[in-house]
Amino acid sequence: MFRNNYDNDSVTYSPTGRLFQVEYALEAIKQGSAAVGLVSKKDVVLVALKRNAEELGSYQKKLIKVDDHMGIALAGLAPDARVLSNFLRKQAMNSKMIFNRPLLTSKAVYSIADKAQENTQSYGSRPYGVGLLVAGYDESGAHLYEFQPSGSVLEYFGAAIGARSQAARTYLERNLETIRETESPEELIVHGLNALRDTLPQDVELTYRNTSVSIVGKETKYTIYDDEDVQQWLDKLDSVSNARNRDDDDDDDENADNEQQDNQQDQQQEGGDSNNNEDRMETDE
Amino acid sequence: MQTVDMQQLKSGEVNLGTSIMAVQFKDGVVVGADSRTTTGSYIANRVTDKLTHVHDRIYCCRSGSAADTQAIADMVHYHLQIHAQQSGGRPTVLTAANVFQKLCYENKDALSAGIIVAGWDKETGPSVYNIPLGGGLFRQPWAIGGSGSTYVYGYCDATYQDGWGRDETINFVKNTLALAMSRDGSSGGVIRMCVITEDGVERLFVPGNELPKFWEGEEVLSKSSNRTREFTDDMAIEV
Amino acid sequence: MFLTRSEYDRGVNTFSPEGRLFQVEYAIEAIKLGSTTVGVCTQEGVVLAVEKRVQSPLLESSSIEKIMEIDRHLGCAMSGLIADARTMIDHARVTSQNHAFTYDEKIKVESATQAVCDLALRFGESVHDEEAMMSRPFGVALLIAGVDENGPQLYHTDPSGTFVRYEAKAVGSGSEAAQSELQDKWHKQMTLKEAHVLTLRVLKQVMEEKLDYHNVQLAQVTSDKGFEILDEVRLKALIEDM
Amino acid sequence: MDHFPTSWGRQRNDAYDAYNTYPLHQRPNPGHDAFADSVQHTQQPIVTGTSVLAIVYKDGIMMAADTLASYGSLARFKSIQRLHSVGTSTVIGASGDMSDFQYLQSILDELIISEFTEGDKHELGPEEIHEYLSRVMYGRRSKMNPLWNSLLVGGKKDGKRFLAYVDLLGTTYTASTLATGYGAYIALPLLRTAVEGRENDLTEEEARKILEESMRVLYYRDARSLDKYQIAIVNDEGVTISEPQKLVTSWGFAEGIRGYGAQTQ
Amino acid sequence: MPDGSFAHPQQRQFNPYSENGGTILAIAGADFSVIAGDTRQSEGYSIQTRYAPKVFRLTDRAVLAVNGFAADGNVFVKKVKQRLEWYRHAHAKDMPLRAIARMIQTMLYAQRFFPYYVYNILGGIEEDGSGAVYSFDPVGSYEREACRAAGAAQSLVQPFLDNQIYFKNQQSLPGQSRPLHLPLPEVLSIVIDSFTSATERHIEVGDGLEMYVVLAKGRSIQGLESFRGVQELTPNPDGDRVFVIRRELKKD
Amino acid sequence: MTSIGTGYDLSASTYSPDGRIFQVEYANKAVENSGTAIGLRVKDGIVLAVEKLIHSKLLVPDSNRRIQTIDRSVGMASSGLLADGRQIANRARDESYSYRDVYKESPPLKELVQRMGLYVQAYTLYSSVRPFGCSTILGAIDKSGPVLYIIEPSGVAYGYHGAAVGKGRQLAKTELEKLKLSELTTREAVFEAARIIHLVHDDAKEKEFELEMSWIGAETNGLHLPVPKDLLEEADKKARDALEDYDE
Repeated sequence: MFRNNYDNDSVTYSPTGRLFQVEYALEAIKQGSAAVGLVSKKDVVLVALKRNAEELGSYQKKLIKVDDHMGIALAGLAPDARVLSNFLRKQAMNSKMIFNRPLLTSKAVYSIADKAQENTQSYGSRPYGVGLLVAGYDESGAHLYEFQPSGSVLEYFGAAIGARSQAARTYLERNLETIRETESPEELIVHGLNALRDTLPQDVELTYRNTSVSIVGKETKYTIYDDEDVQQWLDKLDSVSNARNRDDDDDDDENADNEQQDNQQDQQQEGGDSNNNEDRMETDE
Repeated sequence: MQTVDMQQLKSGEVNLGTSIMAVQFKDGVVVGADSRTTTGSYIANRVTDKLTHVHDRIYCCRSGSAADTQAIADMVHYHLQIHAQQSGGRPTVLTAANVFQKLCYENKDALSAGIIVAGWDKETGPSVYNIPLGGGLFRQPWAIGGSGSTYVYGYCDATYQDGWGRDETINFVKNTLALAMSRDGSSGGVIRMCVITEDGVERLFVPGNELPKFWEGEEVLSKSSNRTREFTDDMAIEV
Repeated sequence: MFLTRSEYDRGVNTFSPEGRLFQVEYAIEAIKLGSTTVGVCTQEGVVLAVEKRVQSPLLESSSIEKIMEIDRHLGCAMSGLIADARTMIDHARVTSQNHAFTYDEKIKVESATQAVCDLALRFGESVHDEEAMMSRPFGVALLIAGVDENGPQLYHTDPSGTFVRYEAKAVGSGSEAAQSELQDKWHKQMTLKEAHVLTLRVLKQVMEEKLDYHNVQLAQVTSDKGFEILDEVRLKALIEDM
Repeated sequence: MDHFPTSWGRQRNDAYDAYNTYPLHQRPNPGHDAFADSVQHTQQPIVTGTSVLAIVYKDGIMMAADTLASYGSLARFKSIQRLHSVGTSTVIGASGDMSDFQYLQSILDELIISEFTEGDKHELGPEEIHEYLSRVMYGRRSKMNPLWNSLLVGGKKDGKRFLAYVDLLGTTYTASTLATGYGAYIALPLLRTAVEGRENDLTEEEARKILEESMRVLYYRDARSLDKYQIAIVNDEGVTISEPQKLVTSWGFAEGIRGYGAQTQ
Repeated sequence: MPDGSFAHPQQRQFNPYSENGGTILAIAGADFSVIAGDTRQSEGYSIQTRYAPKVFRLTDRAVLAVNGFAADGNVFVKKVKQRLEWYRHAHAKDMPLRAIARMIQTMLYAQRFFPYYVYNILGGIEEDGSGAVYSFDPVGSYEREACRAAGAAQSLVQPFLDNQIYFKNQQSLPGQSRPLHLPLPEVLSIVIDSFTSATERHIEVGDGLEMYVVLAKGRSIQGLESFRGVQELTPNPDGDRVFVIRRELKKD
Repeated sequence: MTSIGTGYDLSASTYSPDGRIFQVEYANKAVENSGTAIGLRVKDGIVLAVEKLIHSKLLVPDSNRRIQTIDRSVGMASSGLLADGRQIANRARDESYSYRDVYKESPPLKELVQRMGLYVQAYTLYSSVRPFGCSTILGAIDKSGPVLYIIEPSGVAYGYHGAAVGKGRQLAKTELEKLKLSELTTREAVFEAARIIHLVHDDAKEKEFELEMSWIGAETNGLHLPVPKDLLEEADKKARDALEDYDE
């Protein structure tokens, strides 16, 4: 790749007004395995694909609880997600200590957005290398936000981050109306898993070991399902492997085959594969 | 290290045992004060000027520790100068009062200061603010302060009326201060007043020998020496 | 100014166009230069084994400490820049003792591991408004073995601050061959004794020198005896059994 | 807990050990309660307001306070407001030091502004304001620099009525009738008799009457009170603080009273 | 001051403590624990409120009763709860009872020179399934016991418990052994008797009684069925369970 | 782009030989490429409007607001790096607070803008930071009436009757100039603002967009509030219709 002078740090603009270090940080998210989030009127679901680097190793955590009413899914540098989730936990506890109220989801995400922005404007620090989906249920209802290292935070009805997440977004867009009207939390989870399934490389299936499911809603405290507990949800799917038509796949999949060999060096990205996606650092919307 | 006995120092402190006052009227405010400064019962200065300029149309009257109140007034003056430069206009009396209040409140443990701020500004016209010990802020049509003030609350309540013009107001201030000075040992000397209006600040002066005269008491007993004492010492006191 | 900025002089906090952190990648490389270290987890306990490279006959081999105790129920083996591990193990020890002091219980293996990993990223991210502690990432990988209420566990940490739980793991220069050997031989019902033998076999396979009790060290963590480094006698016996 | 049985069964603040059985040298100092000690000197209230009363009624809560700020026994400022609205669903009433109350008003106003500028449409309700005030008051007492006030916090948000107390020590409690200062001794029994058990039935008019009557009794019996007062109401429509009103008082019965004993003329 | 002399502003000492009355107690059974407190909050002769809870559920197996200076008590409980939450985040499990006890000690002792003026009694189920009670003094000295009373009426209740739980001053009949732990219904009636009599004899006790019952995992609710108004606080009947029983006390 | 490769364009603390600071110019580029924001100062109020580009239909409509509130009666719209815009808004709130802390009243907008100008300018001085990648419109009603300012990445801040930043600013300015701003009411200005945003939006090149507006005036009690939904929809519809007529 062309080496340019403008990508060494986060305090230098390129002649077209871009910040390469921030854009590279966005790339780190795509190194991570996929996570999908979606919202109905009263529930938010986060599902994610876990990776393990080697056969004898455990799968990397993708979902983190922040409070009884809030949780996050991550893609990218897991240690950065830990820093951010700990920060969110503190914010949530502070809110309870000072006002005795659960932290609003919007306040939560903007607090990390502001933190992230500072890392994009000073020399010596780097942008966070992780993207988050933040799910929360508060007094204004169910919310799902996507957080990016650029400090951008956007609220979605459905969102997906990580490797081949475009496929999940396509699923969500196609089923947006049904998802919005979904009454039962179970159905919402199934939609989430369907979307997640679309991100799978050809030779991988959703299993209870590599899939994490979580939900938070009006009647549900934030709950994570891992390992054996996931099977009940997988049982509700018509298929656990990626059945979508390869032809209308708008992602480039050639990298998927490299996954195994990439994994060794990708451990810092909680497992990895890379693809080049459409996003650039958002200057807008 | 040498230790400093604060109480010792405090007792030598110069105090404005004082009578101060400010009254608003239609076109402006009148501020007034006596001129006595004491150290204990010694009159350190009998012609003090206790009316302190803080901005073009804003004055304050100070009571309490002379050093504390001067320091505060200087700091407020500084703030208001900067404020005026930055905003390109005169600060309001409220702004001045707020700065005084902030300083008095945040340092209440260390200060003894009772301050009246008064003046004229474009937004509200004339106004008077009282910042007593403790650092609260209260807006009043008239305000009195200092040790002499306690003797004249009744007089002010009985006399003050809304809608006065300049001269009636000046008279009210003059009379009130004269009465306070006559009963309070810590107040005395001359009366200094300022009339602050949109047009400017006018200084007024009443020399100590030309103060308004009121009932000055007469020794009744010496005139009719045969009267018996009517009261016993241990009567119930109704305060 | 711009002259000093070449691609060979990137800051520790610089992303590559693919979204990787150069310095962390390089630190992970550093570990591949280290001596081989192996850990195996069984239902009876965890075994750690290291190769000691005795570079000179003048060197006192017993002074090479590559397996250390963190707490009574926690041990740790390392590979890479050994000196870097000191800070991390010190932190783990203090964390473990603090936990015991505050909660009157043993710290969980995962919690201790997490504590070490929290330290790892402190070269870049300043946590809780603290200044970053280090100018570069640690160049060491740890295998942390311990027993708690969840049974015997083995964790691997790397310079990025990521940790993974393993049934059996090899790190260091011989790790690739060693790991595939472990993958072949490890099974769920393995006894502690079998694990001893397996680790030694794996080491033997990847070591250049002939394996003897001078140039390997073996430790185990079990629920009844906690952490212990096997003494010369037991080690000799094991090597003979092998 | 107290592990020394010999001190059981005695009155508080009187941990005098006649038997000298305590093994620890720092244990009781005769007539001296370690917790009653204060660590350092601090300021005292100067310009003060007296009682605040509040009750819960059918549609919300109602609060009353007179408009006097005293300076010792001097009735110094006769028309100050001691009831303050915070946001659109909360009102607080303060007794104690008025400069500290003004400070509290300013930090609460800042809080409301910062909530407003967040633009997330969330508004702090009375419970949250009370919790926040409790943290502030307790925090300051723990610095041995208290805000010298007793405060009542009342409001109604999302159909829920709320009424609570917090003071300079950070002590908090909630009840359907509350009173600070002198009111806790004189007015509270009256309020409890009138309100307890009828919280969901009392109309606004009845509630107003109850408070007015209590304010009148307080005016008769509290030497730091004034016959001019304000009433704050929080109901579904939000906060209303009335203009100052005069108490109607009766003294006519006194005309015929003579002397203190046998005197008849 | 009203005379306007500023020379010697009087200095008043500020006492950062108060005492808000009330009483708490806890009794450990073999596989359960009962933690109770009245709900009156007072200062001097004034009843501030008739309902201010003094007993708090911390986890599915731990309940804390706090008595003394109410402001300190509330803040302390809040801080304990936040520590428990953080522990749950950090260690992915609820803090065991014994660990909570030690943590409370360290939290109290950390304020050794500006103590929380609170008497804590912690009750619940240990990791081994046994009922336990821990009692604390304001600066953190703590001890595991079979029963403990604290607060305003401690001097009235503790001797009664000594007699009823520890069988102090009771002559046992020959050949009759004393039970180490009493059954649940008996414990509950001792608790109720303790509070009704303390209400009679102590002005700061009364208004309402809250009794929390913690049952070890797998224990039947035997002993609770006969009580009216038992409310379960735990969502899951398979683990340890917490119940609360509320009773009125005299309000005079 | 003569700047590229000279090495003089890598740091905000470096002048080029012809006296330019390229990093500041590059920061302006970040602004020039993003959604338009405009502000109207009319006889009795302020209206702010932004063209919020919608890159996905999964985004929650009416959420993700780009107009922010700084003080009770101060609003802010920015164009450029959104996260930078939030940073500036946070700082502006802090500045407002610190002014209120001393003077117990909110700062006049002029004063606030001066302080913000200093802040933004400070980021053009050092190599350890970068200039802000956003231009900010600040609007308020203060003692002097309605006021409107733009703060640029360089820290320069001027007052305006009508302000426009972002991609469509040239066209928007032309349209603003045609209006008799000092004679419009705030309500009328809402419709004009909607029309201009619709006009400058380039349907051919751009993704969908959402119109977001806020106002300050008598109808809001002097508070900075979002334009009420019904009025917003009315203005939006009217602007669409007008545009269609225009096209025909």
